[in-house]
Amino acid sequence: MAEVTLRKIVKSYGALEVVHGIDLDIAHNEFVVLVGPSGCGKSTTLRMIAGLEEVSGGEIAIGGRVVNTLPPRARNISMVFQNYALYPHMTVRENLGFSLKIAGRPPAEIDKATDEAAAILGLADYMDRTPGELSGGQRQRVAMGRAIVRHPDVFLFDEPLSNLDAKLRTQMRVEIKKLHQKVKTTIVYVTHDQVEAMTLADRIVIMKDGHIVQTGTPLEVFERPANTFVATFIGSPPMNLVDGVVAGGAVRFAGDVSLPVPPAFRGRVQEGQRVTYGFRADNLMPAGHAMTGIGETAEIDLTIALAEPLGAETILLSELAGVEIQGKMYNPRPVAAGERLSCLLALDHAHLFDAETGASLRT
Amino acid sequence: MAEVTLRKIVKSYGALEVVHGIDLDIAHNEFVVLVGPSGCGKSTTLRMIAGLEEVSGGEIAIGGRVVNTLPPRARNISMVFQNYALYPHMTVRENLGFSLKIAGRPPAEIDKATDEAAAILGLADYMDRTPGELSGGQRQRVAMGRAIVRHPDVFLFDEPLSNLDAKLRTQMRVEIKKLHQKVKTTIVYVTHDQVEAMTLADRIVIMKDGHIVQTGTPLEVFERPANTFVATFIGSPPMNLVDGVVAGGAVRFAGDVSLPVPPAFRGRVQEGQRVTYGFRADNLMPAGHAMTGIGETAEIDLTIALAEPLGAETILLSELAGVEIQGKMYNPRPVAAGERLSCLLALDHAHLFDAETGASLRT
Amino acid sequence: ADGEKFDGYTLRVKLIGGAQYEPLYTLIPQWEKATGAKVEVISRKSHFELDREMKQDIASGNIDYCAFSSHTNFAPQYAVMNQPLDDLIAADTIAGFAPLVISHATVNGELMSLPRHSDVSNLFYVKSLYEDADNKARFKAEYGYDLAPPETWAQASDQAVFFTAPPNRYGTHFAGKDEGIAGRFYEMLVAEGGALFDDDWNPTFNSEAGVRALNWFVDLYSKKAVPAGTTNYVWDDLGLGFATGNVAFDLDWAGWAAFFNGADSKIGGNVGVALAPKGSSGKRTGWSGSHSFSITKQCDNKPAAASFITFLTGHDAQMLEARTGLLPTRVKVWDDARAEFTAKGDSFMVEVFDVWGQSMAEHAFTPPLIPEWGEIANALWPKLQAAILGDMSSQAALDEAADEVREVMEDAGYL
Amino acid sequence: MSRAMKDRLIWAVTFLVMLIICLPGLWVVLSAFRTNGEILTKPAVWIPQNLTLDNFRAIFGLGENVLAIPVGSYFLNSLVISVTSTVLAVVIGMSGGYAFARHRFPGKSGAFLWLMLSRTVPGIALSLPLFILWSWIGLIDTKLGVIVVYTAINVPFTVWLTEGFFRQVPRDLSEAAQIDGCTPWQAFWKVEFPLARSGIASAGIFAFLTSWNEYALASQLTRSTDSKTLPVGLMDFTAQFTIDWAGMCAMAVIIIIPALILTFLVQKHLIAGLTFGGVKG
Amino acid sequence: MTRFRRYARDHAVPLALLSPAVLVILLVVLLPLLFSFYTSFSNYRLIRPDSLWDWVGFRNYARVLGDGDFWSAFGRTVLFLTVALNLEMLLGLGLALMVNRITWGQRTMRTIMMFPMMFSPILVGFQFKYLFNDTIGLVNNALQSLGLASEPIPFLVDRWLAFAAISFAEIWMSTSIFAILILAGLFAMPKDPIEAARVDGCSNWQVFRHITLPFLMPFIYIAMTIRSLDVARAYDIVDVMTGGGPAGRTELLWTLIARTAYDDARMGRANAMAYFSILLSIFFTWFFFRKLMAARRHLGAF
Ligand SMILES: Nc1ncnc2c1ncn2[C@@H]1O[C@H](COP(=O)(O)OP(=O)(O)OP(=O)(O)O)[C@@H](O)[C@H]1O
Ligand SMILES: Nc1ncnc2c1ncn2[C@@H]1O[C@H](COP(=O)(O)OP(=O)(O)OP(=O)(O)O)[C@@H](O)[C@H]1O
Ligand SMILES: [Mg+2]
Ligand SMILES: [Mg+2]
Repeated sequence: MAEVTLRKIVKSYGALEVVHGIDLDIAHNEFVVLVGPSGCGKSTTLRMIAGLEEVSGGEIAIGGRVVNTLPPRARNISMVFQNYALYPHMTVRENLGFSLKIAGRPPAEIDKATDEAAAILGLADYMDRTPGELSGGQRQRVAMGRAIVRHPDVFLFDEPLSNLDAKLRTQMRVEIKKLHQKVKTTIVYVTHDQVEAMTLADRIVIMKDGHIVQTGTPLEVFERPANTFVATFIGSPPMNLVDGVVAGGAVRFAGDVSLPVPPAFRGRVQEGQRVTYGFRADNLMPAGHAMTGIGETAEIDLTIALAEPLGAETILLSELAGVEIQGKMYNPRPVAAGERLSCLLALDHAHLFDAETGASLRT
Repeated sequence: MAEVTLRKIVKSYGALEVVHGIDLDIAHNEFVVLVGPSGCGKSTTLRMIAGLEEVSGGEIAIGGRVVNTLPPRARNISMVFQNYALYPHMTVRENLGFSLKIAGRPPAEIDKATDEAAAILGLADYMDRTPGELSGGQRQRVAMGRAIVRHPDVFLFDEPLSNLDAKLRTQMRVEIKKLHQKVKTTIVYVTHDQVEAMTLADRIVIMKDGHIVQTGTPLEVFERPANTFVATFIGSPPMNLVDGVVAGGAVRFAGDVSLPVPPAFRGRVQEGQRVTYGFRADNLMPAGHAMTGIGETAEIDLTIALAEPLGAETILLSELAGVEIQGKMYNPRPVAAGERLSCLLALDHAHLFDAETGASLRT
Repeated sequence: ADGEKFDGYTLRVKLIGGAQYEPLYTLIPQWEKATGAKVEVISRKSHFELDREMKQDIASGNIDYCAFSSHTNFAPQYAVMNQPLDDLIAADTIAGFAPLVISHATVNGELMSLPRHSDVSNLFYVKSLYEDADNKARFKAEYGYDLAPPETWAQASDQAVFFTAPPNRYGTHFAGKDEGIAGRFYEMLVAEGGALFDDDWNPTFNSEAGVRALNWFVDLYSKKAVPAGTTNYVWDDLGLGFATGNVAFDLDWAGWAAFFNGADSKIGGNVGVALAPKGSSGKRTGWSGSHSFSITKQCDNKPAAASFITFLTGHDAQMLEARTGLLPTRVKVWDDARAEFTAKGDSFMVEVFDVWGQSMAEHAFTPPLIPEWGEIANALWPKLQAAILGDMSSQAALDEAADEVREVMEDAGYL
Repeated sequence: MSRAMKDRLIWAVTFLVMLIICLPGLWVVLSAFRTNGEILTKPAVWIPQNLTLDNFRAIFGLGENVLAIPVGSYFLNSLVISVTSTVLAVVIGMSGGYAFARHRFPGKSGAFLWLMLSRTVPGIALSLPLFILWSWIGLIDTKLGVIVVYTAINVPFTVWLTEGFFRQVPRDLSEAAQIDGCTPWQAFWKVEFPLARSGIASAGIFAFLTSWNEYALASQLTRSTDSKTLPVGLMDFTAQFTIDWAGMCAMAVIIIIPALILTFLVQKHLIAGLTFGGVKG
Repeated sequence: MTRFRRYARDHAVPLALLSPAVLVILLVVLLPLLFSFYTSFSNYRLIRPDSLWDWVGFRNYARVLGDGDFWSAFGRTVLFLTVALNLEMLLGLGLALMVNRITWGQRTMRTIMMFPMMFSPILVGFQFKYLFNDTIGLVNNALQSLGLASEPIPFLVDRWLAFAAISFAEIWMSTSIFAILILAGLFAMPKDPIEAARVDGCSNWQVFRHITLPFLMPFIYIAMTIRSLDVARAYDIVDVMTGGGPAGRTELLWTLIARTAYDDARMGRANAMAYFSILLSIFFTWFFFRKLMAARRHLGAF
């Protein structure tokens, strides 16, 4: 049993506080993904759980035992470091097998485990090279491999796939998922990749400036962002946000445009309230390129400023009430800049936030 | 004028050849994106262009001048290193301004340029820290900043955004695009991010095992992959590939399933030819969740093995003729594993490849 | 002492080491056989090294040995540990030694050591230079007297200047640092009629005689009749330099004689010897001392130690050393060695023994036998050098040295 | 100029410089095979007329009428003393250097400075008190006594030197090792030690050569063949009135060769780029 | 006391790691130092053990303070340290950089480079004493054979030549120490920043100036500190070559102290001098230590 509990964890570097008392309960065998802008304290949090960084305040418990003063080795964790931290003087094979060797496992077992990990990671051809002779992605895979050869109580992954190509990353994602199901460990995973976060997480924790902003299942945070920060942070391209004022069941924007209050928010807003209207690019599509069965829609005419074709879909950049917004054209056709398109907004997926605080008006 | 020309460039480490004679002409002011699986030789190629790695064979010319033996400083390039390579003994400000200082620019100009870059990269708060006191993403931004403060002939970017969050990455992408338009330089850019590759590139170069496999505009390589490797490498999730035999205008797969020969390939295949049928997840969707206007379709009944919700869409995993395939459900609803769905395949976007060589049968 | 037995006793000794000294020790097994004792040499070093070691031993009270090599000039320093020998050594044994040498080994009326061999300096010269007719004629023309090995230091000075032809030849050279120059100055001082101290231990060497003595060196140096580096030379440099034939005459000890006249020397067969010249007072220079053996006060078997040092300074032992050119301290050995050289037809060595024998018997004198001799020498020589190099006048140099020496004597309680 | 050409040129220049540096030393080595009369003479004999092994014979007592210098025991003493004190100094130094490089504790820079200052004491101020102290506890004229002293004089700088090198090893590597289950000791031994080995090797070389060549203290603390070291033995050639320079040179060769061999062996651990590829950023 | 105990508990590991170093230094340096400190206030003379109790207060210090010879030796020692250390550092740096460039046969070249380190200081003393001898010395012989000099040059006598000669001997012996320490520092250097600098437009010199040198500075300062203390070894060289002479022209503190202590056997006074020389060393050490700390701070977390 390895639940991980953080209680009012604070971390300061000298006078500079970078993590401001975060609370987090991670259940045994849960897969938690930590996301947040660069520099928000994700790595620091992982490193505190691992015991590499002294906790400036608060309490960390693993499996019910407070570990604040325990050395890393007593915590039985595996970690993939953001900067790899490979042993430069050892071959890939030795890097992979190091923890098992330290644990005193028999050579045959070590060989088996490293070969297995190498096969999963596509490293079999490089087993006798040292890290200096590997490409960036190969190094990252070694770092990954080093973590997965063991059977720890907790896995800590710090952006373990950032330097891999999409295909390999997909494969690795599947492998991690499998690993999680097989060995039933608790995993804390930092990533900037939305797909990774969405597909892997049991629960996503969104951090900002050393605070936790929202915790929830992937769908929760995607569909019910707690505030505009989460709304723009989760999902790509970020949610379009336009400020307006509630006026007669609709939200009126500058330039005399208005959109209906989304169904989920009806009755939760008052006339004259200043709100931020949010909707995702996925839910704004040119009529005729829209999906079927998207429920209640509103129609807006937009002038396309720029079309970015991505292959299966094209991102359309336009402008609403002076704010740049993005829409998506599925099954795309070429669009010229300046073209005027009539678009549909799927209102079921639109949001309202308090214009001041940015908090969602859903609850 | 800074066109970059590679002529039969070979790179060996001792007996091991890792780049096998690649030819590439990059026009002045062109934005070329290099993609390929981890370890295929992208960084090595960049490093040879930069002059950091000796060329084992062939010729590199920049602006028409052969530079094989020129030191890096004589090549007037900027580079973002995959591993950052920051100056650990300098503050962020000094790191950013170093190249200008070396070039003997006046302090006022240096300050202006570094402040500008810092603002773009969101580093203004960290100017007086040393790299050791930065988070991973902050370091990467410093590496990026160091490259963009200069006005070199050629920019070389080696996965410059891999450690940034999606939002920042989008911003940075826009900044890079702007930079490219503003200073009119030649850019060679390595990335694993499909969106980056698609949105930034004038031309994508796909490498594999030290060879160039295909070169073309983003749409070209997405819509007309030269072979199965490119087909699976570009686009996420990778293109589904199923082997079959041409039989009477259709391709027959194991298990007695068949699909029509896609329109673009009719007349290009012979009865009994062994082919690989390819189509993307984007183009296989449950009827009722399909987009409008997708042209000729074929219908297949699939048993869903797993549904991966991503927010605005859900990836469906299924199986065709013993091969795992993926489809996409737009505007998703919950799907249970084992559910049987009738799906539509957009035939305009399906491909046929030679089953032996993997080469596209389009030409 | 003959016939005594010390079966099973191990005698611990400290001996001077070095190529000239070690052949003697090949005799030790004979003594061991004769007495049944064992000898354990716990230290074997050059004398300066040994001297430091002794001082440390005294300082730490760590004296766990019985006999040690000493030197008559150094011996007063070891008073704390040095066993007077008068009761340990038979009078007839002592009588076998040259009286002057024994008197040098006597401090405050007590015999502190048995001398092993002595040293005193006389003149070696390159014969061919003195016999060359052309040289003779030119010298006579210039100086008005015949060219012959110098009788006085004034003549020596003339000849040194005369023979100088740098860079290939210099008139002479001298040991220019450490005790070397201090001792040379001291013997010149005596030869000029001066003295280091008056009867109350006040330094008096900054007298006129002292200035004259010092000026002899200063003149030679300023006339470049000696190599410029002579101020750094010590004994080995002198020997090597003379053997290369670069120097016309050399005041040196007898230990070099065989080497100078031998095959390794450029002037082999061409070396003449003469008594050290006289100073203006008519006295010859004769700074002397003897290597010797002593017994410690802490010794647990003084008879054995006495037997041992008697053996090492016995007739046979001294004959062995004399054959290599070292000057014996026993009267009889002088004659026997001389006879042996004569028999072998080595007339050069015979001449050496005659000359050095005479100077040991008639002209040798020691520096003051007080423990402070080392300090006095150290106070002196940098100042002597300063005068020689022209950094200050002879008088000023001697005055400064006298002040320092006075301080030394005050601290030591003489004044 | 092609790169290969340039490399070769640099090589040649370096070699030339090295040769010039070595000249005075080579003169000593050459002198070991010549006679005193031929080395120090005027006019100089530039081309050696007859090379001879007599000097070596004399050292080993094969000549006539010379007592052998106990080179064998000097050599053994030197070896035992130098190797032991080097190992001790390096181990103690590493432990201290590691503490300074990796641990934070109040008074650290004070301790660091204090350690350095201990080296400021000139040998002279030490040698006599040390001698007295040593003779009280019976360490005079023992190898152990010399070993302890050499260890102490080498420790301060092995501390500073290894400290400098441990700093160059990215902290993340030992962290990774601890995550991998290492005790701090294992992390040190398996990861940081191998990566700092250039520095440790150079500290070792330096400590070894210092001990191997030390004369001033050894000449006081050693007395007999039980403990006398080679440099002290070198003084056996200086007698009261003569110096056998050729013999000394021969002895010098005997001293130099083992040192050269040992250094050559140890310095293979001076390796460039040990930490390359370990961490990114 | 409890504060001390808490300190010890909180920092048990570093304290334990440091303790062997502290212990051995305590035994070999501190204890003797206390003794010699005491004797500097006595008229202690080696050959009169009872003079240890002959307390003379500050007489030794007063005399040393008023001793012109001492102060000129003091000044010369400072000059010697400055000249020798700086030259050794520069030459050592040059050698290290040169050897670092070499790829083929580097190990052999390194061994050759360390050749002078194999020479015991007394041997070096004799070696240069003979090389620089004015009549039969090799250097003079060579100069005369080549016709570059007609008169023998008194290398060990002339005021400045003698100083140059002892400096030369010291530099010859010790440059390779710097070289090897700096070389090891070069080896420990990360190569990424160098590549970045080259791309940033640095010439080889600029790479050296802005990247390599800042990295090496801590190592250089460590080497300087070590050496500034260690040049006391030059005692052996100087003692053999000139014995501090002639006329005190090459007198350094160490030769003066040693002669006072052993030849004069005036330990008390020698120790008083020694404490002045300790002050000098402390100054040098502190100076380099400050530099080292500054360089470290500059390297930041590295
Ligand atoms: N010093 C070296 N010795 C031997 N092989 C090397 C060395 N450096 C790189 N390689 C190999 O060369 C190949 C190309 O490396 P390169 O760094 O160019 O890959 P890459 O395309 O940049 O990969 P990634 O996306 O993982 O960064 C890799 O297979 C790598 O293992
Ligand atoms: N040694 C240090 N001294 C001062 N500040 C530091 C230090 N290390 C990290 N920081 C700061 O702490 C904050 C959190 O860093 P952390 O590495 O946890 O960020 P992160 O969330 O992992 O970011 P990224 O996604 O960029 O890796 C950052 O703003 C960083 O600048
Ligand atoms: Mg991080
Ligand atoms: Mg790469």
